[in-house]
Amino acid sequence: MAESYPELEPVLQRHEHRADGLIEVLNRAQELYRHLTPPLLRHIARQLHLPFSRVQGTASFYHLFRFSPPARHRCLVCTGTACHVKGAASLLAALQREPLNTWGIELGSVRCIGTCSGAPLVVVDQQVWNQQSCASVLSGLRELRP
Amino acid sequence: MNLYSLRIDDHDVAIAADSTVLQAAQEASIAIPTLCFLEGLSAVAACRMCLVEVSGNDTLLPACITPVQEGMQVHTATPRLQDIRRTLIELLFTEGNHVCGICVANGHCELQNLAVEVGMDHSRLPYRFPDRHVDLSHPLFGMDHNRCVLCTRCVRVCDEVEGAHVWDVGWRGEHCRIIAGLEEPWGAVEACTHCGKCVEVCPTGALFHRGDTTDEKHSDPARLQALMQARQQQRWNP
Amino acid sequence: MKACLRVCTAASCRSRGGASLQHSLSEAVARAGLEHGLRVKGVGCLGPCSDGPLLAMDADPKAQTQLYGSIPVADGAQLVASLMEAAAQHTLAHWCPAGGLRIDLNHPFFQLQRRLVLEHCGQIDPTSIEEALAAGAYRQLERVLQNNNPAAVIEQVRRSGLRGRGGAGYPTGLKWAAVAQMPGTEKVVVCNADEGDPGAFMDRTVLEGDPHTVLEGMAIAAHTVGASRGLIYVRAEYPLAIARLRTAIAAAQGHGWLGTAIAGSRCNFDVELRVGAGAYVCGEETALMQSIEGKRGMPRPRPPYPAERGVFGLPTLINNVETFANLPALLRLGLETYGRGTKVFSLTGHVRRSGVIEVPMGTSLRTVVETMGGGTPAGRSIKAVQTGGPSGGCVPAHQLDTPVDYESLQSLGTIMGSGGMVVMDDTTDMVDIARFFMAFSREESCGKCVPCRAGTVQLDNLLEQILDRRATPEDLEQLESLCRMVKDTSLCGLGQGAPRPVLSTLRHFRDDYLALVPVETRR
Amino acid sequence: MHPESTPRRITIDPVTRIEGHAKITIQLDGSGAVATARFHVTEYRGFERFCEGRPFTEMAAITARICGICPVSHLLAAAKTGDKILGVAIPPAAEHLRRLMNLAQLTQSHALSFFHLSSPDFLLGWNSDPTQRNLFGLIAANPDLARAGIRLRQFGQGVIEALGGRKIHAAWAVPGGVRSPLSPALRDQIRAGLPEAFTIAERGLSLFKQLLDTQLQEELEVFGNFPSLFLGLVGKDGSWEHYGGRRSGGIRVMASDGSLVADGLQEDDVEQFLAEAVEPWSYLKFPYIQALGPQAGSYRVGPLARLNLCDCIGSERADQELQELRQRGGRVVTASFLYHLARLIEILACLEQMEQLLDDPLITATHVRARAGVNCHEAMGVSEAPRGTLFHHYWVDANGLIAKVNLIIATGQNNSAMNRTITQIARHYLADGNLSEAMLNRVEAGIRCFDPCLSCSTHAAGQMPLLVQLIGPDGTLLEERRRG
Repeated sequence: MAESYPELEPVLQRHEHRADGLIEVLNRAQELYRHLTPPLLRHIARQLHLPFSRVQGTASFYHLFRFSPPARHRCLVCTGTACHVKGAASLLAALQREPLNTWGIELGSVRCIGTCSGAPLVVVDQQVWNQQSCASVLSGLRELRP
Repeated sequence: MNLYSLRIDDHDVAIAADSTVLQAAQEASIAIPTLCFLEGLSAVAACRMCLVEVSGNDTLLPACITPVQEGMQVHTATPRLQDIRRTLIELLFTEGNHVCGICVANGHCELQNLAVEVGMDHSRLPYRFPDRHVDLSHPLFGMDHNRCVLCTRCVRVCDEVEGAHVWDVGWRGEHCRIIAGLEEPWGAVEACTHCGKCVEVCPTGALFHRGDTTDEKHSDPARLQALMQARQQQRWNP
Repeated sequence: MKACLRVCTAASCRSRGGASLQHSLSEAVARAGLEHGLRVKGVGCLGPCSDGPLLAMDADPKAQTQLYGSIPVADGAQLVASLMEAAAQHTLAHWCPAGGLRIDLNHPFFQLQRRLVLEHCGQIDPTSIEEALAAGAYRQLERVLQNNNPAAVIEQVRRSGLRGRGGAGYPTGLKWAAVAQMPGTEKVVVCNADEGDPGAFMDRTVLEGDPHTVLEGMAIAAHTVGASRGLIYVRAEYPLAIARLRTAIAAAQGHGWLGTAIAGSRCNFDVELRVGAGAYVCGEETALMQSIEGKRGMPRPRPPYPAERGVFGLPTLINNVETFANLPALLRLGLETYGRGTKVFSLTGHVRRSGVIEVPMGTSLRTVVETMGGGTPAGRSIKAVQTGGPSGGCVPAHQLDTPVDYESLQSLGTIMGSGGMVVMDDTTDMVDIARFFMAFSREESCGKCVPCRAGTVQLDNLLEQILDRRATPEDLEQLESLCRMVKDTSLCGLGQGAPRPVLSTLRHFRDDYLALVPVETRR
Repeated sequence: MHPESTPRRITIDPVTRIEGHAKITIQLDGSGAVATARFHVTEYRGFERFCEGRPFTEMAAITARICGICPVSHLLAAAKTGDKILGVAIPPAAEHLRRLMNLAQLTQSHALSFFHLSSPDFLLGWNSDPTQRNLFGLIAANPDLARAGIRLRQFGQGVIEALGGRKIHAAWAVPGGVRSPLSPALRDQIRAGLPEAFTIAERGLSLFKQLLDTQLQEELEVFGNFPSLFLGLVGKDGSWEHYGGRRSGGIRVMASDGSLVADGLQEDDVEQFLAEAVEPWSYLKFPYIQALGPQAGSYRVGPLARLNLCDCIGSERADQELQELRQRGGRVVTASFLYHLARLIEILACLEQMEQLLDDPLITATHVRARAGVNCHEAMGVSEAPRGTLFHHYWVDANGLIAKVNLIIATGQNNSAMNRTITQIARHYLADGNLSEAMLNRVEAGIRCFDPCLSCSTHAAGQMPLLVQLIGPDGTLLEERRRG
C-alpha cells in the first residue's frame, strides 16, 4: 500500500523531480512530517527517480535529518569554541544526568550557531537562551509546557 | 597521440598524455600499492595507499587520479611513503575486526597482502573492536561489516557496471557503513540482480559467497575487466 | 530629516530580545502617530554583540549617532514610554534608555575598524531593497555591465591581491580568470555560505545585515566569468540569514538586478538558494558542490578543479560570502584606496567586548584583542588566541604583535581561516582545546578517506588518554607523528587541517602536554 | 625453595605470575588432615560469547582456536553440528576423511601426552628436580624414547597437514563434509608412515606396562582410583568409537560395576540428559547426569572411559591390549592412572583403523561436500576428542547467524574426577601439614592423568603453571607454592 504525500508535491515540482533537489526535498519533508520514515523515503526516491540506497545514504549523511519522531521539546547545548571555553562541556554533562526525556525533552548538542557573545548558550525549541548554567536551563525547561 | 616522458623512481617512462601516474608506473612495472582503486571503476582516491611524492610538489599525490606531466619526477617508495602506508594499514586494521584466521578471504585478501607488503606485523595503535554485524539475508551472498574497509568498490561496481545501485555509503565519518537499499537486509532489496560483481571486486572477506568458510573466498577482480572489455568491444578472450 | 532608531535584529541581539524590542517600539510609534518624526527599523549587526541587545539613535544629522547596549527588554513598557516622551518633546538627541548602557563610539572598538564589507550592515534595513539601493547597492554592478569589459574586472581583482576569505586564501583573480577562460556559456557561480567554523559568524552577520552586497558581488562575478546561474549554499543553522536572503533575492529580481537582461544589459543571472542539512564538511568546496547536487557531502579529489568541472559538471566559480561582499567596495574605491583591503573577524571567548569587527588587513592581533576587544576580564591574562577554527591553531600571548594576514599567521602554524577569533585566558588548558577541535573534526569527518576517518578517531582517543593522565612520553610521540601523517595524507582540507590545533598547541604549549604525562612514565 | 616447618602466610599476587590458568587449594580440617582439594580454572576465555553473531560456517575455524593441541576435535564437532544445521547426510567419502583426521589427531595428541608430558614423571622420578623433569630432561636421560615420541607426533600431524593443508587450525572439515578430497599420492604417503608409527606405539606400550608391573603400583591405588560413571560414544555394534556418524551407536554411560546407565543416547537428547553445575571458585563448569544429581551423576570421559565403555575395539592388536587392560584393572577400570595406558592402546587402535580406512577405495573419492542452506535452527554435534567427549550446541537465526552457543568440553566433564583425584593424592602424601616437593609433583601428575586442555595448550612441556595453596580450617592461607 503506497502512502501519499500530497504536501510534498510543490517542492518536487519546483525541482522538476530532478535528483539534485534531494536535500531540499528531504528538508521540506522533515518540516512537514517531523521525521523521515521508510515509506516517505521510498516515495521521495521514486519521485526523484533515485535508487533507495542513494536516498538513504544521503539522508543519513546529514546531521539534521532524523529517522525517529522528535520529542515534544528539544534542548540543544551549543558546543562551539566560544561556548566550550566557557564551560559548555560540563553544562552538557550536567544536563545529561537529568531525566529530561521523562519531561518530553530531547537533549542534544549543536555546533556553534554564531551568536557566541551569549556563550555558553542553549537552543530550546529554536529559541536561544544566553549565558546559561545547569540550574538556569533546568528552571527554564521546567516552565515549558508539557 | 601526445606522449609525455617522465621519471618514476629509476625508470624513464613515455606514456600517453591522458594517463595517470599509476598507469605510467604500471607501464614501467613499478608496483604502487592500491586498495580502493580498481581498473574499470571510477577512481575515488579514498584509501590513500597510492600516494606518491612528486619533485617540486610539497603535497603527496594519489597516483590513481594524478595526471602525468611532462618531465615529472615521481618517487613511489620513499621511507616517508612506506611509513605512511604502514600507518594506513594499521588504521584500517584497528578500525574494523579483521581476524584473518577465521576469515573467508584468508590467504586471498588484498588487505592482508598489503599488510604483508608494508611490513605491518602488529598495530602501534590500539584496536577499536567496533560492534558491527553480519548480513546473511541474501540467498547467495553474505556481507560481514566487520571486514569492510569502505573502499566502495561494491558501491561503484553495482552503480557503474551492473547499473542496479543496490549499495551506497550510509552515515558519515567513523559511523560510515555500506548500506543496501533503505539500510535494509540485503536479501530484502529487490534491486539486487544477484550478479555477484560486488563479491568479486571486494578486496577483503566483507562480501562473500554464502556457505564459504575460512580461506575459501578467491576473488578475481580481473574478471571484471574482461567482462567490461567483452561488453564494450564485443571481444571475448576466453 | 526625521530621527531614526536602529534596532539590531541580527541573531545575537535577537536572542536577547532584539526583535521583540523592535516590534514593540515601532508599534508604539505608530500608535502615537509619531511616524513622521521617528522611524524605528530593524537592522543587521551593530558590532559589540556582548553588549546586546543594541540600538542606535540617529537623532539629527548634526548630532552624533548614539549607540546603546544592554537594553532592559523586560521593562519594555517603560522604555517605550520614555521614547515616546522624548519623541513628542523633540529631545531624541538626548534620549537615553533607562537601564541601558551608552556605548562610546570613539572607543577603538569602533574607531580602528575599516568597514568595507560591513559598510551598510547595521545602517540599512536588510529587508528593504530600497534602503540598500539608496545606500548604493548594485551601482558597481551597473557600472560593470555598462563597461562590459570582463577582462578589466578580472585584472582589477587580480591586482587588488584579494584572496578567498573562506579559509584557504586562494587568489580570487586567478580563480575568476580560470573560470572565465573555460569555453561555453553554461557556467555557475556559487556562493559558499556554509560558515561552519565554531566561533565564526562573520558571514552570518553580512547575510543578515546586508544581503544585497553579496548578491551584487555574485552578479559582478557572473558577468565577469560568463555565468548565468548562481547558487547560494547556506547552512540550515542560520534561519534568519536564509529568510533575509530569500527576501533579498526576490526583491532584486523584482527590481531587475537579478534575472534576465539585468539593467538592460545582455547579462542574465538567476540566483537560487540551497539550504544545507548540518554537515560542516560541506564548507569544503568540492563537498559543497556534491551537496548542491543532492548527494552526500563528500569531497572529491582535485583535479578536476571546480573551474573546469564543478556543479553539474559545469565550470564553476566558488567564493565565500565575504569575498563576494568585497567586490562592490573594491570596484567603487579603486585599487589605491582599497589598498590591502580588510578582514572581518568574529571576536569571542575570554574577551571583554565580543562581536563582529572589520579591520584593515595587517592589523596586529594585539590591537584587535587588547585595544579593540578590551583584553580579558579583570584578573586574567591572555594565554592564546585561536584563529582558523578546527583547521587553525593558537597564537601564544607573546606573539600577539603578529599582524593578521595570510602569511604571518601561517608562519606561526595557524591560518587566517574564515575569521573566527577566540581569546583564551590563562585558565585555559590548551590540551583540552586541542581535544575539543579534534573531537569536532572526528565528528565532522565525512568518512571517505582513511586517514581522516580513522586517524581523527585515534588522535581524539590519544588526546583523551593524555587528558586522563594515562599517557606516556611515547604516546606524545605517537600523537605527533600521527598528526603529521593525517595532515599529509588526507584528501581534503578538513582532514589536512584537523591536526593543526594539536600541532600548534604542541609547538607553543608543549608544557601543557608534559604536565599531563605522569612523572613515573617519563624518562 | 623448601617449605618452612611452621605454617605461615605467604602473599604473592597470584595473577601476575601464573598467567591465571590453574590453581589448586588444599583445605585442612581441624585435625590437620586434608578435607578437600580443589582444582580452580581461573581464566575466563569467553569463547561462547564472541561466537554470537557470527555465521555458523565460521564455527569450525573459531572453535578450533580454543586449543592449539586438539583443534581437530573442535573442528569435527563444529562441522558435525553444521551438518545438522544444513540438515544433510554428508558424502561417505567425507566421513571417511573426517575419521582419518580424527584418528591422526588422537594419535598425535596421545603421543604428546604420554611421551612428552607424562613420561618424564615416571621415568625421572617424583623427587627429581622439576626444572629437569620435562621433555628436555627426558631427551637427556632417554634420547631414543624422546625421539620416538616426537616421530609419532610428527606422523599424526603429518596426516592432519596432508588432509587439511596445515598442521594446526586447518578449517578443512566444513558443514556438509570436507573441503578437499585425498589424492592417491597423499594416501600412499600416509600409508608409508604407518609401520614406524606401529613400532613406536608398541614400544611405548611395552615400556609402560613394564613400569606398571614394577615401580608404579602405589600410583594405581592413589592417583584417582575410585568408582564413578563413564561416558562416551560407542559404535553401532558396541565397538570403540571416536567419531559417530553412520557408525554411531550413540552415547553410552556405564557404572563401575559394568551396568549401563544409558545406551544408544542420541546427541540431540544430551542437553536434557546432562546438567551443568557452576561453582564460584572455578570458571570450569561441572557437567553431571541430571537424573542422578551433581555427586552421583558425575562421570569420567576420555581414553579410559572409551575403553571401559566399548565391548571391543574392532581391530586385532588393539583388542589384544584391551583384554590385557581388563585383566589388569577389571572390566571397568577405575584407576585414573591407567588413562596413560588407555592412551597408548588408543594409539594402536587409531593406527589400525587408519590402515583400514586407507585400504578402502572410497577414501580417495572426490565427492566430499554436500551443499544446502539453513534447514535447522538448533543443532548439537559430538565428537570424541583425545581428552573425551566434546559437545557443540548451536542456536542459529533464519540466516545461520549464531544466536547462542554452548560447548561442553572434555576437561569440564572430568572436572569432578580431577578434584577427587587431587584430594586423594593430597590426603595420601601431605606430610606434617606441609607442602613437600614430592607431593606437589604428584598432585600435578594427578591432574595430568586426565591430560586437561589447560595443562598443554599454552605452556612448555612438563611445566604446568600451577599455584598450590594450603588453607587452614579457619580459611587462612597457610602456605603457597607456585610453578611456572
